[in-house]
Order: sequence, then C-alpha cells, then structure tokens
Amino acid sequence: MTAITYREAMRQAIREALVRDDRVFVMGEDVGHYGGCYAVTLGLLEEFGPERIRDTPLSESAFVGAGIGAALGGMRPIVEIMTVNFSLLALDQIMNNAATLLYMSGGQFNVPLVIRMATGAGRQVAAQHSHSLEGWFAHIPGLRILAPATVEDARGMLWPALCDPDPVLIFEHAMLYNVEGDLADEATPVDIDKAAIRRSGNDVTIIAYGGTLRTALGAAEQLAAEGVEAEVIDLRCLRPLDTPTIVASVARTHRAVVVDEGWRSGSLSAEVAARITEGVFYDLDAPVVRVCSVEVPMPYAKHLEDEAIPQVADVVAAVRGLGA
Amino acid sequence: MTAITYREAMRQAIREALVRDDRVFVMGEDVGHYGGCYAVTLGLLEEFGPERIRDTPLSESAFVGAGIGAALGGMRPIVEIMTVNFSLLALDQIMNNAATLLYMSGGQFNVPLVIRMATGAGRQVAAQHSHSLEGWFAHIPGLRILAPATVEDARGMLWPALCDPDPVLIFEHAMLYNVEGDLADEATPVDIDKAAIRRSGNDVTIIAYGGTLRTALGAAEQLAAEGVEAEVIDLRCLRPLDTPTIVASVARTHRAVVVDEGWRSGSLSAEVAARITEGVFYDLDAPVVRVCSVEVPMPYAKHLEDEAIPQVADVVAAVRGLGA
Amino acid sequence: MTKAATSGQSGSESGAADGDRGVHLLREMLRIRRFEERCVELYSRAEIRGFLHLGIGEEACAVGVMEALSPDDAVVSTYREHGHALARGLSMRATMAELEGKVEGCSRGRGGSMHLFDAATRFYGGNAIVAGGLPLAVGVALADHLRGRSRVTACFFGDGAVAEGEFHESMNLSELWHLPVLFCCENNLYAMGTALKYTESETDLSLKAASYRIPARVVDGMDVLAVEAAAREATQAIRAGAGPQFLELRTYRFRAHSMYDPDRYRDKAEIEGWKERDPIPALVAQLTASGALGEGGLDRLEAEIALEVDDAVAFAEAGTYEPLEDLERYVTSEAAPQGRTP
Amino acid sequence: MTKAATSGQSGSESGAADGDRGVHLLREMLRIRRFEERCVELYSRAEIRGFLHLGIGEEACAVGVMEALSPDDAVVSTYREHGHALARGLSMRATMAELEGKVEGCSRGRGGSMHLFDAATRFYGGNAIVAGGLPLAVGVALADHLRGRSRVTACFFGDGAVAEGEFHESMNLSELWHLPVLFCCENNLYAMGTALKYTESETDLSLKAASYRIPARVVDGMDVLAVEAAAREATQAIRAGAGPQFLELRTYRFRAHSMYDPDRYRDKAEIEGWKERDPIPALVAQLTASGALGEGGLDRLEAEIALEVDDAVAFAEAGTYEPLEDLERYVTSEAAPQGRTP
Ligand SMILES: Cc1ncc(C[n+]2csc(CCOP(=O)(O)OP(=O)(O)O)c2C)c(N)n1
Ligand SMILES: Cc1ncc(C[n+]2csc(CCOP(=O)(O)OP(=O)(O)O)c2C)c(N)n1
Ligand SMILES: [Mg+2]
Ligand SMILES: [Mg+2]
Repeated sequence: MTAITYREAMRQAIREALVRDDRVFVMGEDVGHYGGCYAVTLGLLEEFGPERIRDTPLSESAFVGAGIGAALGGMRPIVEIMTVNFSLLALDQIMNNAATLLYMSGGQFNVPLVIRMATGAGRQVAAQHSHSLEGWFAHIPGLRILAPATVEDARGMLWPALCDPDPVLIFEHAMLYNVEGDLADEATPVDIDKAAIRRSGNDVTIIAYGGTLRTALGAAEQLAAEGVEAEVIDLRCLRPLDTPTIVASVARTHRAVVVDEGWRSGSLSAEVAARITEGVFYDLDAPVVRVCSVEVPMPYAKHLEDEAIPQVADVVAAVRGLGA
Repeated sequence: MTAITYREAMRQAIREALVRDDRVFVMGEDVGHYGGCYAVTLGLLEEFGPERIRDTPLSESAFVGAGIGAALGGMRPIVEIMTVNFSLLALDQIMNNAATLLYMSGGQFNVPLVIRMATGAGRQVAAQHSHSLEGWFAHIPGLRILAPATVEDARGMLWPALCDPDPVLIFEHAMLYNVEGDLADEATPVDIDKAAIRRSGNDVTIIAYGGTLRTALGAAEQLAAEGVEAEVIDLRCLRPLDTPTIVASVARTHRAVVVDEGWRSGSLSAEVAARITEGVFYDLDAPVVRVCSVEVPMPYAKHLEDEAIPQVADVVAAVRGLGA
Repeated sequence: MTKAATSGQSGSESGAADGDRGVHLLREMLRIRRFEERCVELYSRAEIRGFLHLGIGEEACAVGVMEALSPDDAVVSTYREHGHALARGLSMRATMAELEGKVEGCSRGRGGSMHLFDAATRFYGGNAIVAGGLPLAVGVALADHLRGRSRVTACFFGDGAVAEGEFHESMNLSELWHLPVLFCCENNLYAMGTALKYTESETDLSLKAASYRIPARVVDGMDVLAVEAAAREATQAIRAGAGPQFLELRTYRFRAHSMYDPDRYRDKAEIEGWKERDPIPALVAQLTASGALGEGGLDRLEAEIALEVDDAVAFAEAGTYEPLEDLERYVTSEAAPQGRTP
Repeated sequence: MTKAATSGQSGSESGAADGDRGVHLLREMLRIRRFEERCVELYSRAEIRGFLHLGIGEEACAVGVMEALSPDDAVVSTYREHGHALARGLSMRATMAELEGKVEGCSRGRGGSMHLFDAATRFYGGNAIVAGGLPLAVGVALADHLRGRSRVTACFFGDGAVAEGEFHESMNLSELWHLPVLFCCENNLYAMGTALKYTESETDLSLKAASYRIPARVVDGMDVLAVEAAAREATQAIRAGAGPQFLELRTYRFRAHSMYDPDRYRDKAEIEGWKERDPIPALVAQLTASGALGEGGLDRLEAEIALEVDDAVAFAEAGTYEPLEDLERYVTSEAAPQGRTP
C-alpha cells in the first residue's frame, strides 16, 4: 500500500495507458507545456512527446470532435476538457456525434473515446466555474458516465474506460485532486458497471458519488456516534445506473437519502429517487430525501458557497428528519 | 371564436409584440427571407423590415449571445433557434450568460430575453433533429421554461414572457404547428406561472406538457370509455414547476402517471415524480409511473420512431397497470 | 504552391475529357441525377419521409472530388449527401433502401436521407448538424497522421457552414497540426433561404482559408473536369505533406433546399441562369463533340442507369423493416468489452 | 481607412504626452499596478480567494483604450479585468470589496475577481468563459444600433480567445450588421501555459480581422500613448459609421497566468526582456524628460495612490458579508412583472 493523491493516481492511470497501448494519446488545453490545469498530466509531455500529449487551442468543440474522429480512425484518445463548465461548448459533438454515431450508422461506427473533465464547486471560483453537470450527461443514451470518488477508482477506472468500445466520460471532482488515499501496489482495473457499498449499515441508505461521497461518509460517521448505522453507496457509474445495488440496499434499510451537488431540480438525484421509488415503493418508510445544491449560480464568497452546496450537517439533518 | 393553427397563433403573438413595443425584434436563422423554418415568421419581414426581422448567419452561439447583449442594452429580443437540437451550440451563452448575469452581478443586470425553439420527434427526421431537451433547460436556475401545448397558450404566452424581466425559453413541439384550435377573438395573456388542469377526474392524475398533452388527453378519453376518470395536468411552465397544483391533484387521485417525450433517465419526468413522492408520499397508492421515450437516438424509420416515443396506448397501459 | 494561401480559378481550365474517363464521370453524375429524381417521386408517394435534401445541379462537385480519392481515403459529409455517397461507391440499393427506412439500408433504416453511413468505403456520414462534420474530419485525419498512413479525409460542407464556429476551429486545428484534410466547400450561394451576402461579411470564402494559412482553390463547381483537376492537385499536395487544402466549389442547387421549402427567396431568372450551366448537358456536349460519346451513347447510358435505379427501388421495396425488438440495439456496442482489452 | 482591413503599426508613433493628460495616464496605470500588487499580498494572506488573474505589465492596454471611450459607451471584459474595471471608473473600494467577497463589492461579493460588474459605468463584466463576452458585446452594440444611439462597445479578450468559434461568429456578425464594436485583443502571447504558436496556424491575428473585412490596427500594447491614439482613431471611425474595428494590442503579462500557475512554460529571459518595456517606467521617463512630471511629482502620485489603495483595503475589510438569507436573491429579478408590461 502506498499513500498517493487522487491527482497522482489519475496521472499513473494515464501514464500506464500510454505505455500499454500506442493508440492512446492525450489531447486538451494546457495538457502539455503547462502540465494540465490541475497538474494531472504534469511530466507526460516530457516523457511521451508532443504527438501523444497534444496541447490544443481553446476550441472545445473542435478538439472534442477531433477526438471522436480519431477514435473512428482507430485511435484511443483521452480528451481532457479543463472542467465541465467548458464542456457546454462541446455538447453538440458529444451528443450528436460521440453518443449517436454507432446507433445512427446501424452499428457500423463505434467511438472508443474517453473524455475526462473536472467538475464541482468548493474553490470559490464562482458562477461560471463551479457547475456539476454530470447528471446532464447521464441523460444521454450511448454514453457511459463515470465518477471516481476514491484514489482506487481514479487509478483503476481509466483502463476499463479505454477498453470500452463506446464513449466514456470521466468526471473528477476538483476538490478531490489533493486528497490522499492508500493504493494497493499492484493496481488492478475496477468494475465500471457497478456501484460500490462504501460503508454497510441497516438504518438508512445514503447514496452519493464523486465529490459528495466524502460528505456522505462524514455524515455516516457522525450518525454512527448517535447509534444510526447508515449504508453508504457510491454510485461510481452514473450511466448506466446500477439500480439493483441501490434498490437492494433500500429494500433493507427502508429509507434513503441522495446527496448530489447538482442543482436540485432535474438533477441526477431525481432519477435516483424515482428509481428507488419505482423499485421498492412498498418497502419505503418515507419518501426518498434529496440533499442537493441550492439552485443558484455559485457565488464567490465562501460563506455563500458553503451554504449553497451539500454539507455533512445537511445530510445528518436529512437522515434525522427521516426518523432513522 | 376562430379556428386557427398553433403556427398562426404563434405568429399573431409575435406580430402583436412587434406592434406593441418597438424594443421587440426577431432574430434567428431564416426568420426573414425564408419565413421561418416552420413558417412561423412568414410575412413579418415584409411587414416590419430587416432591422426588426433579422436573418442571422448559422452562428447559434453568437446570435443567442447577441440577443443577451441586446437585452442588456434595453431591447426585448425574440431569438429563434430553429430547433432545440441546435441549441446545444448556444448552451454556454444560455447557461453562463443569460441565466447567470443577474445573480453574478449582484442584481444589476437582468436579461429580458425570449428564446423560442421547436422541440420533439414525430417527423422522421432522425437522431440529430428529434431531441426533447426542455427538461435539461428546466434544470438551470435563472430561466423560465414554457411549453405551450394549446393554441391559446401559443397565442398568449409570448407577451407575458416578454414582460418577464428575466430570460424565458419557449419550447414549441414541432408536431403542434399544424394543429388547429379555437381561439377567443379577444386574445388575452395567459398566466405563465401555473399549470393547467385540462381535464378533471378523480381516479388518476396524468401529467404531461407540450407535445405529450395530446397523448395524455387521448389516453384519458379512452380510459373514460372504460370508466376510469383521469385528471390531466398540462405543466405549461417547466421551470419553475407549479408543484402545488400537481401535488393537490395527486393527493386526491392517489395515483399519477407522467408522460414525457424526453429520454427516461434524467428526464423532467423524474423531477415531477420525485416532487410528487416528496409531497404526497403517504397519499400514494402506488409509485408514480413514468411514460417516456425509449433511450435511443431517434431512428428514422416510422415504425421505430413510433415505438420510441410515448403513445396513447402506452399511457393507457400505464394507468391500467396502476389498477386505477 | 506556397504555404501561404493562394486562390484563383486554379484548375478551372478543365481541358478536354479524354474518352472513357469522361464517360465515366458523366455516368456518375447521371446516376446521381436520376437517383434523386426518383427520390422526388418516391417522396411524393410518401415512400420516403423526413427531410430530403437534393443535390440536383451540384453533381459535379461530388463526382469530381471522389475521382481524386483512393479507396482508403475517408469522406465526411452533410445531410445533402446522396451524391457524395453514390459517387463514393455506396451501392444504390443500400442507399435507396435507407431512404425507404428498410433494414437493408446502409444505416439499417435508422438514418434516412440525412444519415448515410458505410464502413466499407470509409463514408463517415451523413451529418445533419451544419458544420458538425468538420471536427470529425479533422480527427479522422489526425488518426491517419498519428499512424503514419498516407490517407486523405475529404470533408464536405456548404457555404452556410462557414459561419459556424466549428468551421473556424477546425480550419485552425487542421493547419496547426498539418493534417491531411481536404475541405470541400460547396458554395451554392444559399444556406436554406438565406443568401451568402446575408451570412458573411466577406463573401469570398477563399480568403477565410488564407487567414489560417490554408491553400485555397476556387473552382467552377458546374464543371466536373475542373473539380476533378483541382481535387487532384489538392490531394496530391496533401499526400506530399502540404497539410490541409481548401476547395471552394462554386455551384448551385436547382431545386429547393428541402421538400418542405417553397423556394420563395430565389429569383426565377437566377435559377434559370444557373440551369444553363447544368454540368450534365455541358459534359454531354463536350463528349459528343470529342466523339467519346458516340451515336446513341447517351441513350445507352441512360438506359443502364434507369435499370440501376429501378433495381434499387425494387430492392428497397422488397426490403424489410427492422424488427421492433431491435430498437435498442447499437445504442452501445454489442461486443461487450471482452476481458477489457482495447 | 478603407473598408478592407488594414494593418500595420498604426498609431504607434505615440508622440509626446502633453502635460496633464500624460500624468493622468500614468496615474491610471499606477493605480492598477499598485492595486494588483496589493491583491497579491491579500491573496497570500487568504483575504482573496478563488482564481486571481493579474494584468501587471498590461496596464497600458486598459488605460489607453478607456481614454478613448465616453461615459455612455460600454465595456465587456474577461476574467483578467481589474485594470479594465479601474480604468473604466469602477471605484477601487467596490472593486477591492468584491475581491474580498463583501456585500459592498461591485457584485455584492458574488462575483469575485473574475466577475466585476457595474451598471453605472456600463461595465458588463467580468466573463470567465474565454470568448464568452464577444457575442454579448455584439448584442450590446446591436441595441445601440437599433436605438440609433451613437455609442461604442469595447470588448476585451486575449490571444487565446481567437481560437474559439465564438470569436469567428462574433467578428462576422458585427461586420455583417455593421455594429459599433471595438474589439480589443490583448495579445500577451500565451493562453494560460500555451504559446500562441501552439494555438494559431496564423499567428498574425490582424489577418483574421481582414477575413471579415474588419479594419485592424496592430498596436504596441506597452505604450499607453500608442494604445490611446489607436483607440481614438478606431472609436472615431466607429462613431463615423465605419462599423467594427479591431485592435491587436501586443502586450505581455509579467506574472503567471493565475496564482495557481508555477509559470513553467516561459523563458526567464523572455520575461525579463518584456519587463524592460514596462509601460510605467517608460511613461515616467517620457514625462520627466518633457517636464510634465516635475521634481517629486512621481512620489506625490505614488503617495496619493498608496492612500487610495489603503483606503480601498480598509473599506473592504470593514465590509460585511451578504446575509445567508439572501443566498437566493437575484436568481430572478425582484421586481415581479407588475401587470406584465415590459
Ligand atoms: C447547427 C445547425 N443549424 C441549423 C440547421 C438547419 N439547417 C439545415 S441545412 C441549413 C442550411 C445550410 O446551408 P449550407 O451550409 O450552405 O448547405 P446547403 O444546404 O446549401 O447545401 C440549415 C440552416 C442545422 N441543420 N444545423
Ligand atoms: C471556454 C474556456 N476554456 C478554457 C478556459 C480556461 N482558461 C481560462 S483563461 C485561459 C487562457 C486564455 O488565454 P487568453 O485568451 O490569451 O487570455 P489571457 O489569460 O492571456 O489574458 C484558459 C485556457 C476558460 N476559462 N474558458
Ligand atoms: Mg449552401
Ligand atoms: Mg493571452
């Protein structure tokens, strides 16, 4: 076991992929000379050269589209969009080409592309840099959406994502990059189809992913001190959702709280709540509770930002409100 | 009362706005010389001239952004995006500028802009022209999202939308343009805050909007013949959602079906189902049922397209499944 | 040709068509023309639905460019792509079956007129988002560049696409990375109902290419030999490592934008004027004069093509519909990641 | 100047600064410089957080352009906009309070460094999406055009923004509709850590303007008098009805892209070379030589400015935080549509 940061785990995963498969290359803004806006790709330009670590112009639509084209042409591109905020500029390419080409061509053209991007708030970077839009992407048929919340997942999800014949989007919560965790020395790929139970319990199920997993675990710990044993599920894969794992847990605990940093209305939490209700309605003691971001463009001031995003206390309060 | 088409109702509404307020102008692709891709703006160029009926280049991001800027500059632009499919190219402007400027500027700069666009499937125009993404837009704080489903609403929603100091997006289902309806000779503005109960009933609540309202009403009629009285709610305003009206109905009927042409996972139907469950969980006889589009990029062939989108029979079956 | 952009009527003195090749080009244009004329009939009989965009009048562009491509080159096209598809070698049968929504169609009937695809000929669609294909073409070319394959990716788009940001981003990226893309701008003067002068502040589109340092050729798109000559020059330059090249093909569509379009925005005289430059009669005249097209030669060609079109329609009509159970096939790949090796 | 784009070091012979005006320009640049230097301190004391982008070295661009604007002109800026804001007339107090997240800030503390707004000076932000402000500026100018108001909208952006599709779309639209936009490209040779040569196939940005028929001026962005002269020419042309104008301001940021940036990608010698062209000492020397800045004049200026900065910091520190109850204010307008009259 070695303690490494999430950032470093991600970098190791990229490095491994570049070494293992010469069809893999990295492309995005500032991935090369700058070393990546979150320093994830630092040092890779020096090791792999500018053909495989390609700095792009500020042209989100064109370089994402070029990634799709390169995948069609037999490559295995890892495209980095600095953050999900800028992915809006590339959404047409992602939805109308990446997600659609296989179906529309009657099965002829699959798109083995990986797009990575940072997501989420917490750094006081205000309204245009703090979105959590992964729930939107989880709406699009044809995509797989991953949200590594741990160092193991940051290390282990990329290779299976590259092995997927279809487009995979990886959302990395920006607050996680500096988080340290223990990693087995022999890194193994992780199962990108399944949610993970991060903590077992019988009193309530707390469902989280990405940046909110730590919030959920923090709440579970606090609740444990009060004698409430929460089960914490890390969704990990936001599309397709691992409904069976979620539903099985709630069937046992009879209560569920979903923690999602997206704006509440129309967030992924609504889908998760709907699936739970559809799946185990008669087992539920109370309606599923959603702890989400307040529906505001993210403010800069720290106290406002803290108030706007889900906190441990909010989750604890939600569970208490369920009478668990 | 006069029978007119939805298209004609929309055109009258635009014409009226142009006449009433000289700050109003129309801008978009082919709104002028062509007459609008759905002929909504036909004849307006001749009547109002090219300064107020502005044909734009194929530059969705720039002309939507220009609409935002013109609104900041005191105008009341009506920007037409041909269909929601192309709005992806303008999403950055819509989310990061239109929806955000007022908040981010601490209340200084509101954006009195109206954006109209067609939405929906049913014309065999396949995967890149058949999206129903209004649910996505309903996720964005700062926007009001309208979906006129009737001739009255097509005629009466635009003026209040233009009077709203903040950005309003109007989604017009493409299958509605040719639909005829009766319109009072003295047109009046409609309440753009409230859902409408389009049919009363006590056995089940069917919730629909835009293109699916007709499907819901068709199902209600068929069910009535079987002795099941369905209440049909037309959401009309997708953001903010009129939760009280929905919840009050379901509290009475104890059963609900949501009909939404969006792809099921992460669609607006999930939010509506979640709100119902949160609001009247203990009054529900069964979980809310969602009738949505199958999660595929829309296929061209008619039989496949029909299979992919919600039909009357699907709604009837859903209600029967509820044992209503 | 220098690195800096050049423009002018390069390749437009088209020289006489030499014999067989001339007849071949004529045949290809006629195949497209007759195919599309049949589409109009089928549309009016509701056998074809959805949006149908015809390239009647523009056949020289498709045929001229495809002549300059090799089998392992790639093509990225638009929603007005029947001509590109047929000239590229998609079978008329599979194309017609697609338009009729049959599972025997080149996209299993899921794509329709706007989304023709064919892996065998590296025909990457059929893209109905204006300018949406350009980044894709850059990427396909990037793959070739990275693998050291000497291939060209031809990318078609209209004058309207030039206003889209993706045009700009793609042009810049392709030249910056020196990628083997042949940009083929079919300038038919209108984007739907909006004339070029209402969409571009600079209507000389070849100047746009210059601002990315991409060499541009302005070509008479009504002259298949001129198009072919320019496309050959351009593909040769690309294969020689000169980076992307830009062709502005000046052409015209004789029919409306789509079957929904009442064509109110164009002058009848303008349309008639362009019809006088119809690339097909022009080539017929040239080939007749040179003797390449002998007595009855045209009639024989027409008869052969009529047979091919009839056969394609018969094939399409005999086709079957994809079973409803298959509706969700190919949303993701069938071959589940086996042992997860890419 | 003809309609077709022209470029060249127009306006770059900056002539001697005449007396008071020169001192005024110096003061404005110094205000920005000292303000931003104080920001660095405050950032290291964690009084300022989030992204902080400094324009140290680029002050001549902001000050020179703003000199050419009238009070009812408009400004659209980027996330590197402290200089634009101060030169435009935002109070240093409100600006500093904003950076400290106080409700007395020009955006109530919701915007921070990247989102300064001020209705009184028509300062439309503070946009952190690269190139996201350009369409907005076109629209603000469109409103003026439609209302027949003789106003200019100055739009700032960096060299990196030129690669974005929105640059292209906005340039085209503004010239097509002949709108009063002054495009001010602050070309500091880098977009974050990526040099211009890695982002543009044609690094002469004034040629881009030419392809939209927009007149361009290449200006020494380290010379405030040159910037002012060029901006005056350009705004005069705009007010005379010549349509949009493009300024390429060649400048350099002396510090890293943001406080997070270790600045690994630039050569120390390059940075030092540009520092020798620091616009502030250059102007000081000129004003001293001409006698406009007399004995002790600079010290007095510095002292005044130090007081202003101190005062702004004191104001900010005495400021209050927006109450949590107000978190959801201004998501939509407070004035509910009364009787729904627009
Ligand atoms: C992004 C986008 N915006 C709008 C449309 C609607 N539309 C389809 S074709 C077309 C005109 C395109 O003109 P041009 O590029 O010149 O090609 P042409 O049809 O003339 O061949 C338009 C506006 C679209 N398909 N995609
Ligand atoms: C659309 C978008 N992509 C990426 C970024 C991240 N980013 C912020 S500033 C910047 C560099 C911009 O460079 P330039 O336009 O030259 O302006 P400068 O910072 O040099 O003033 C980048 C890549 C962003 N804010 N917006
Ligand atoms: Mg055209
Ligand atoms: Mg720069």
